[in-house]
Amino acid sequence: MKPIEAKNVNVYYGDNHVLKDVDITIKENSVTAFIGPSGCGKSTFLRTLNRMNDYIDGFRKKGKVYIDGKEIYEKKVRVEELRRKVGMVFQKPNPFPKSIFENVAYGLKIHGIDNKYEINEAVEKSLKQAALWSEVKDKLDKPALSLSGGQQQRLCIARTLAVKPSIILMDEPASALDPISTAKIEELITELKEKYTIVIVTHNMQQASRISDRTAFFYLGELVEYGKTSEMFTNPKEKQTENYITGRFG
Amino acid sequence: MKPIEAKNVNVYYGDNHVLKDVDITIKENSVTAFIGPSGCGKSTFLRTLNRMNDYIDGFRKKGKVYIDGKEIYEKKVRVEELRRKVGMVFQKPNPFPKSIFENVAYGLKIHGIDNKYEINEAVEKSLKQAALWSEVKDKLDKPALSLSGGQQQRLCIARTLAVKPSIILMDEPASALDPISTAKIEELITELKEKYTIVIVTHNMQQASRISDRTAFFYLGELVEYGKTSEMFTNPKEKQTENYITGRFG
Amino acid sequence: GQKGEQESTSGNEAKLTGEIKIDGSSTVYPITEAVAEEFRTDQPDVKVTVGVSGTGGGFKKFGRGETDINDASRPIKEQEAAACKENNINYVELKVAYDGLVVVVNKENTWVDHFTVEELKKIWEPGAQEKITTWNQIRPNWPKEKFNLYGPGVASGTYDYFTEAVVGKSGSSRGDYTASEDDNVLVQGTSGDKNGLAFFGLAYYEENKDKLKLVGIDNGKGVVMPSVETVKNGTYSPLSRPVFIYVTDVAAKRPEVSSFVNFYLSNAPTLVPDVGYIPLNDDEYAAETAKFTSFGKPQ
Amino acid sequence: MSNVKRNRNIDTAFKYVGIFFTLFGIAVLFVFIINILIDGLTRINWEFLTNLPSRRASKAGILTAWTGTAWILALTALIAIPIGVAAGIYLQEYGRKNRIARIIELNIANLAGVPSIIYGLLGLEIFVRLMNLGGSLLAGALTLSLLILPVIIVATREALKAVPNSLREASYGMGATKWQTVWHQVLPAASGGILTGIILALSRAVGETAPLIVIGALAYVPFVADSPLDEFTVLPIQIFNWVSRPQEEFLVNGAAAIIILLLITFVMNGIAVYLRNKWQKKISW
Amino acid sequence: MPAIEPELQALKDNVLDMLALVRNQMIKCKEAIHKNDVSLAEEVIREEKNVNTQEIAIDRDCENILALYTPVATDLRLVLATLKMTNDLERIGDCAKSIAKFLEEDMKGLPKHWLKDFALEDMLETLVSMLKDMGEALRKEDTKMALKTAKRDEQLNDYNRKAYKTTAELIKQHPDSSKTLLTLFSLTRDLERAGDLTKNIAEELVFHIEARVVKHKKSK
Amino acid sequence: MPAIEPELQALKDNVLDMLALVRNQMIKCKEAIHKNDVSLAEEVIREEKNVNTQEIAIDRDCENILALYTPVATDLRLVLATLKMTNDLERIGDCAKSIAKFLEEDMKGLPKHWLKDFALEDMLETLVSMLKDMGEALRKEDTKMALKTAKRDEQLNDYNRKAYKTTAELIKQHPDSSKTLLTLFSLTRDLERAGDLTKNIAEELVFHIEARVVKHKKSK
Amino acid sequence: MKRSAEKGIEFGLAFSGLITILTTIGIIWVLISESWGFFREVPLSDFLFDTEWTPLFSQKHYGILPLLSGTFLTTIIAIITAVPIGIIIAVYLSEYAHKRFRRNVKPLLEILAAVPTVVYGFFALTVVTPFLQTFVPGLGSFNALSAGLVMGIMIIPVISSLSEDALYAVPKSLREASYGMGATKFQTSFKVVVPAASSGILVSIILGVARAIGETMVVAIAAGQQPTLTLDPRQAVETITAYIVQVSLGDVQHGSMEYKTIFAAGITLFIFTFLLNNISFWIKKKYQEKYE
Ligand SMILES: Nc1ncnc2c1ncn2[C@@H]1O[C@H](COP(=O)(O)OP(=O)(O)OP(=O)(O)O)[C@@H](O)[C@H]1O
Ligand SMILES: Nc1ncnc2c1ncn2[C@@H]1O[C@H](COP(=O)(O)OP(=O)(O)OP(=O)(O)O)[C@@H](O)[C@H]1O
Ligand SMILES: [Mg+2]
Ligand SMILES: [Mg+2]
Ligand SMILES: O=P([O-])([O-])[O-]
Repeated sequence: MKPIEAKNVNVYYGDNHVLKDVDITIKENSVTAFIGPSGCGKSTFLRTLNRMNDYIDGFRKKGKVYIDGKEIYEKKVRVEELRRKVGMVFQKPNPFPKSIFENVAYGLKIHGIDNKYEINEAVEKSLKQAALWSEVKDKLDKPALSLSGGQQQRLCIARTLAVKPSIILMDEPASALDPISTAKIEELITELKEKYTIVIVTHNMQQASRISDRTAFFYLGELVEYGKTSEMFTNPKEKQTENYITGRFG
Repeated sequence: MKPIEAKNVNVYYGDNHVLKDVDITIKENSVTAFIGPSGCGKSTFLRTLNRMNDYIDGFRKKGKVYIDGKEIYEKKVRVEELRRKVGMVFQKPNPFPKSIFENVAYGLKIHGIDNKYEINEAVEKSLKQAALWSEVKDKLDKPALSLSGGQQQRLCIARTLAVKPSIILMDEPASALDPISTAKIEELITELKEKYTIVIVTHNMQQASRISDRTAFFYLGELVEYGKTSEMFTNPKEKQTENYITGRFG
Repeated sequence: GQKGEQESTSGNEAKLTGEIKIDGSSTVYPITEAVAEEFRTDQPDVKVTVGVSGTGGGFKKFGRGETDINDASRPIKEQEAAACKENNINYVELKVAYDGLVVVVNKENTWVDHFTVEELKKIWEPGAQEKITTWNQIRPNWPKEKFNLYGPGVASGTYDYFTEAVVGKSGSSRGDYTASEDDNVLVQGTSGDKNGLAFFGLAYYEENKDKLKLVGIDNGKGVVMPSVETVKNGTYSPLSRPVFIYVTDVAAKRPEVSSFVNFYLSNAPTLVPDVGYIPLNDDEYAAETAKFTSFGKPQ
Repeated sequence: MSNVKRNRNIDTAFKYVGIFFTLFGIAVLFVFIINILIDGLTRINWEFLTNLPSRRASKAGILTAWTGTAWILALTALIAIPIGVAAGIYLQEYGRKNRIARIIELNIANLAGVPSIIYGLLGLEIFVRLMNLGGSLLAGALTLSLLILPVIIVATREALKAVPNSLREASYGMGATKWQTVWHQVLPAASGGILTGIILALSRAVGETAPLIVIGALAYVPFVADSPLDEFTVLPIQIFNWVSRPQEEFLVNGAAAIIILLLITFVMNGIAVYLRNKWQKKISW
Repeated sequence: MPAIEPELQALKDNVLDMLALVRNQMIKCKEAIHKNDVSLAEEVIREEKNVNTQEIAIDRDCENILALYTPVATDLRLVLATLKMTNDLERIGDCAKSIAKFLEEDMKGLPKHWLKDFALEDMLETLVSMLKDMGEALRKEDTKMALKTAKRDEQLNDYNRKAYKTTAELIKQHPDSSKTLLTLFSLTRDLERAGDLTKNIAEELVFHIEARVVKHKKSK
Repeated sequence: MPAIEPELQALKDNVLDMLALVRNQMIKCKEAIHKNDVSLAEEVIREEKNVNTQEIAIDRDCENILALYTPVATDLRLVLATLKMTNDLERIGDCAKSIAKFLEEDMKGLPKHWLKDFALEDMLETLVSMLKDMGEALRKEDTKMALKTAKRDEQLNDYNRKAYKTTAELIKQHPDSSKTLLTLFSLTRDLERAGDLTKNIAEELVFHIEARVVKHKKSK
Repeated sequence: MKRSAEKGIEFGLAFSGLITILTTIGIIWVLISESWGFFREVPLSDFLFDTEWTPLFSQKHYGILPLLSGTFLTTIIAIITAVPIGIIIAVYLSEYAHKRFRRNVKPLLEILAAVPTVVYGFFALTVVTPFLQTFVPGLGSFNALSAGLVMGIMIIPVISSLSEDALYAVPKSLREASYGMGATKFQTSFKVVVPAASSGILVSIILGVARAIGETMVVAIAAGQQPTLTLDPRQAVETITAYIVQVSLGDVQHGSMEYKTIFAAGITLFIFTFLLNNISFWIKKKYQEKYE
């Protein structure tokens, strides 16, 4: 199965040609890391995969993006359904200013689930999956903002899991966290990949190397190299990749 | 010479005992890195060195801090003079919303220098020292905020250099930057240590290992280990340090 | 829309209900308010409301049939009458009281004892603007100091009346005087200004006697000081004016309205002085009552 | 170095200047309040609050005035809040950054600067005449609603602007629609700011006199309104009426009524301050 | 638990496996001599490939860990020690192969007592037991035991020293078989060297655990 | 320029230095034979310490670079290759020491032609020139040249093969000097092995530059 | 289904936004329809350049200049009073004062803005004017100075509160940067924080100006209602708003020429505030481009 397949994707912001002919197929139940210098289009491409760019002024796209074999930019596609299936976790932990419980339950309520029992079940399960349950089970009604940064980020992941996505996109999910929280998130990602397809943007090459199975290196809007992480970091094929990962650049 | 010497420093925020009996002597013309988990007191100790904590409610300090052999918390010490001597660079680039030139000239003007020629000279020199001159020399009157993040951070360093400090404190100066900008800042720090004593707080252990001569590991407000960086990262003396740098923690 | 209901069509003793809408002059307001208040003890179920849109504002509503009674500090004007006609509104004008205008100066002013109407005209006429500015231009033996004039706003009925009476044409006066719609403000102004000279309603003087010096008017028949008596008997002229209420024919046919108007006229002799105005003579009130009664009769 | 010393002296000097002016502001406030209290406090008692207007100052009360004010407040809130907040939401969350949005924005800024009396004239033409509401509570509330609409819209927009975009993205990212996002996340997060704005706007409405006189609010109303179509008076009109009477006792009544009006304003401002503090404390992104 | 932990564990296991493999080779050589069974020697030759493959695999693992997990301190020393150990083990494996080759080619025509004279079996016995104990020491990360085991290479040195004499005498007696004898002589040298290499492994373990470089200490 | 760059450069320089040092040892051995000068051999023995020190220093540098600079890809391979190269070089150094020791002890009493018979000087000559070319190849990072140079170890193998015959014959002729002769025999084996180690260096270079593992390829 | 609901909601919201446009149209319509008649009779040149405004007198002049000058004069005085004091208070509260002091004082000051303006009017007339008369020669009982000053006091909280918000919102990092270089609080406040918050401060000033321009009761009570073309603050003046109240609450016949003048004045005021708003809009935009 190919959960994500992009064909010849070009993205423009106004006149700014941000992604150029990106072709990529992402494997199921694996962690794929996007790396590359700032502004190379990593986030843009990630957000193209669940149409989070739709609201940005001047956004235009050419080419095709298939999720589970279906073109997601087709008219009839319901973007809300798509985003439910393709969850997203952001750079800075952004819990809703509500209780911990409400944060996780939000997605369910939004999608019309209002059976209390069902919601309780799902909240607990998601929090367990996100390895947060033991830390918060006694204070589910406390405000989410009272959690530490790392816990907040795991809460955001739990929140995403609650709506049962099959793909999770993460845009630098640990860059605002300290090393210990980062380690926890990385561990979590490694665990989650058994059930989910995970795509992660990271500025931290060590992180990419640690947690990902495959790495995609973007440069100036182009997908320069894409392959197994272990190969990429021991023997990249492209000179540009090598220069980037060894810190020789520009 | 011992540019910085702390003796038995204890710091409290209200009832919160944040630093416990910290004893450290920092060498001249070297880079000293402070590492440790979030909340262990790195920033607090750094800010104790140029009395930036003075404005924080509930801040109390015991013990002595000597800069160039003088106790800096004595009544007669002029804190403005101290801070001029002990410059500071912050986590997020924080240029003033003024022109590039004004940013660097600010410190000089503040300290009563108004000879135009002198200011021009100093601005150019500082920007050159901060390895930014070639990038900005044609647009000194452009707003500083139009620079990229990495350039902004180098501008902040230039701004600090302009008032001729002998010590530069940096609190995670590259944590908001992408790898390429980070590399530039690190290179700059390595160059600057020939003339300045540099103390840097960092969450990034690779960074500490790359650029510092000595490393201090803080944990729960205590200075657990302090020594040569190369020793610390190959053969730390304390188990806690080893656990922290190898990612085994908590 | 009038909601007046007639539960009983005959008998004075009958409990009346319904609503009477009154609007108009702020000068007349205290009188109408007093009447309405007293009327309530008689007919507690009649809702009488009184507004203060000013005579002009009141007539505008009156002319559209939005109100039953309009308080007026001057007679209706041609345009306003035309508007009433256009909307098929017939009305009756009822004089209800007199309002005296007083001319006052500062307490420290030792020289002014009285003004002749001519002198007032000389001070206030449009031509005086920027020419007549010092006391000695009025009477040579008065000091050669600049005087400061205070008066009601040019949009007020009081101002209209004063200019008409003194200068001869309504709204015709010099422009360089200080105006305020609030007579208390004028009191304040004059009492704080040694060279101040003001005119406003008698009631305001009555309340501030200790702060101001009243000036008598010589209208050719000797100096007359304004007082209830002199106004009432017409000797204090030309600076006293009648104030009115106007009632529409439609409203007058409603028992609660006719009952109210009659109550108004019959209680005016006691209530008018109570709120600081000067009542008409009893005869005059009788005449007004008669005028209203005959108006109420179907033609 | 003398330079450092000079800078320090300037610093200290400014501190005292700052304290002086701040205290000056407070002093003026106290002068007002004390002045008013001295004039009016003796007049305030239960009867004053429950009596109908009267020609006798000592018997006159403000029952109809304060109930009218309460009515107006409630109706204005009912009308202005939904419309104002909705318009704010539209402009901030839905409106694309195009010319029309800019025109609306500029238009709102302009409306905020239009003198209230002109709103009175507008209300007179539209609500009293055109819609045939007469000088009713509803007409007054509608007029005041238009008057404070710009304030509410601007406050709403500012509060919405302060909600970080990350919150919206988080919601969209979970498959929420735009309205779900606005309703469940953005609005609650901005509610403190919006409420503050609303209350400040309403407390402005409470003090308005001129536009209500223009649309025909009455001075003498001897009954408490029981429907929005009833006629009414409000505290400011009562005050305005009393202070322009010649009799000293009415001036005292006026002062007493001002105390009541100030009290209402204080309470509302207090609520606003409370909400703002709570909001600032709770939301620290 | 950091992500590197299982990787390091696997690395350790692989080294122990490789050590076991090499030891097995030596045991087979010993058995071949003991049972005079050429087929066992052939097996050893065939299996030598595995040792090499193992070495390359472990080296690759080390490289990956270094590239992907940025180990420091003890973790880093483990990887470095592993790199050296596999090198050592591979060379010990080579030694086993040399012996096996010799046995395959020459054992049949060989006077029985020659092997005895060169004490080949005893040397192998010693080496095998050293390797066994060294494996134990590695598993337990017991540096004392490792160093104690390493000391036993003296025994091998002794055997080797004796071999000079044996070789000279036998060549005198059997000048035609001088080539075979010289090969046997070489083998004892190889075995002695294998002992050295085993000692090296102990030194690497000390380096990993105690961050102490003991190598060359004695030789200075 | 990343901070690691000067470190890597220093590492390369140090390896070249170490190679030069080892080569020098070999040259001195050769000269000692050529000039019949024991003092040169003594020098070699004295200097052997330096080689060991150099090895430990470079290993430590590698460890530091790995711990402090987290090299990846080609940088990492350079460090790994360096680790192996120093190991090889140290062993080559050991070989030089063995030769020097022998010369120191036995050269005086030795019949001149024996050294000729064992072609020690020629072997040393070959090895020195191989080391020289290998140094060049390393400096230029020229893998072709390195592999070509490595091929020359065949020559050393040939000499070693001949040594069997020579040893057997000479022992027959001079049974009393059998120990000396066996030692000479061992030295040729050591030199042959030094050739192998030089070849290994070439393989490490290939690994560093081309990320290709050539080791054990041939042997499979 | 879900989609149509979304569309419906969006439409409803848009409609609410439209109401503001309708309001403006309504205002413009009322203003224009009533002032139409006025401008048919009074040539625009008279309106703009005649130096007298006496539409209620028998000798009628329709020059708006005196009203404009009155508005201008009182506003300027108010601004001159309020801006420095407001900003000083804002800086003091945001940069110097203790958190608790700030928390308590700010709402207190805001109450100043909530006091009914009638009260201010009487305050100006009965307290400020007599006080000023003791040392300002030639000061009338009604004057622009006193009204302007009191209006200034009234808008101090508008400026101080909004400016303080803007100052407070300046990131702490900027202050730390300045302190870190050895700057004093004063230097930091005025060289870094105030410039950084300048757009917010500017907005507060503009709101203050708008409030001053639109303010009615204070000027109606304390400035006198005498349209004089003067810039002498000791004189009595009349502002546009004061004139509008004067006429619309007075006894003028509706539909008459006199009545129409208030719409002519109103439209002038409207255009005035419109221009002011546009200028502030423009300034804000320019600032944003420069620093964000
Ligand atoms: N909303 C936007 N409007 C216009 N241009 C944009 C927008 N967002 C991003 N860009 C531009 O698109 C390019 C790619 O941006 P993107 O955020 O995808 O980069 P990135 O690789 O994620 O960088 P970073 O590592 O800094 O997050 C950049 O040049 C950026 O300036
Ligand atoms: N202004 C403050 N008031 C009260 N407590 C504070 C304040 N600043 C920091 N602390 C507390 O002091 C402790 C040390 O904080 P500090 O910022 O020095 O940690 P740090 O090591 O720099 O952490 P980080 O890596 O997250 O920056 C923490 O427990 C923190 O909660
Ligand atoms: Mg990005
Ligand atoms: Mg910190
Ligand atoms: O309100 P007046 O019409 O009497 O001025």
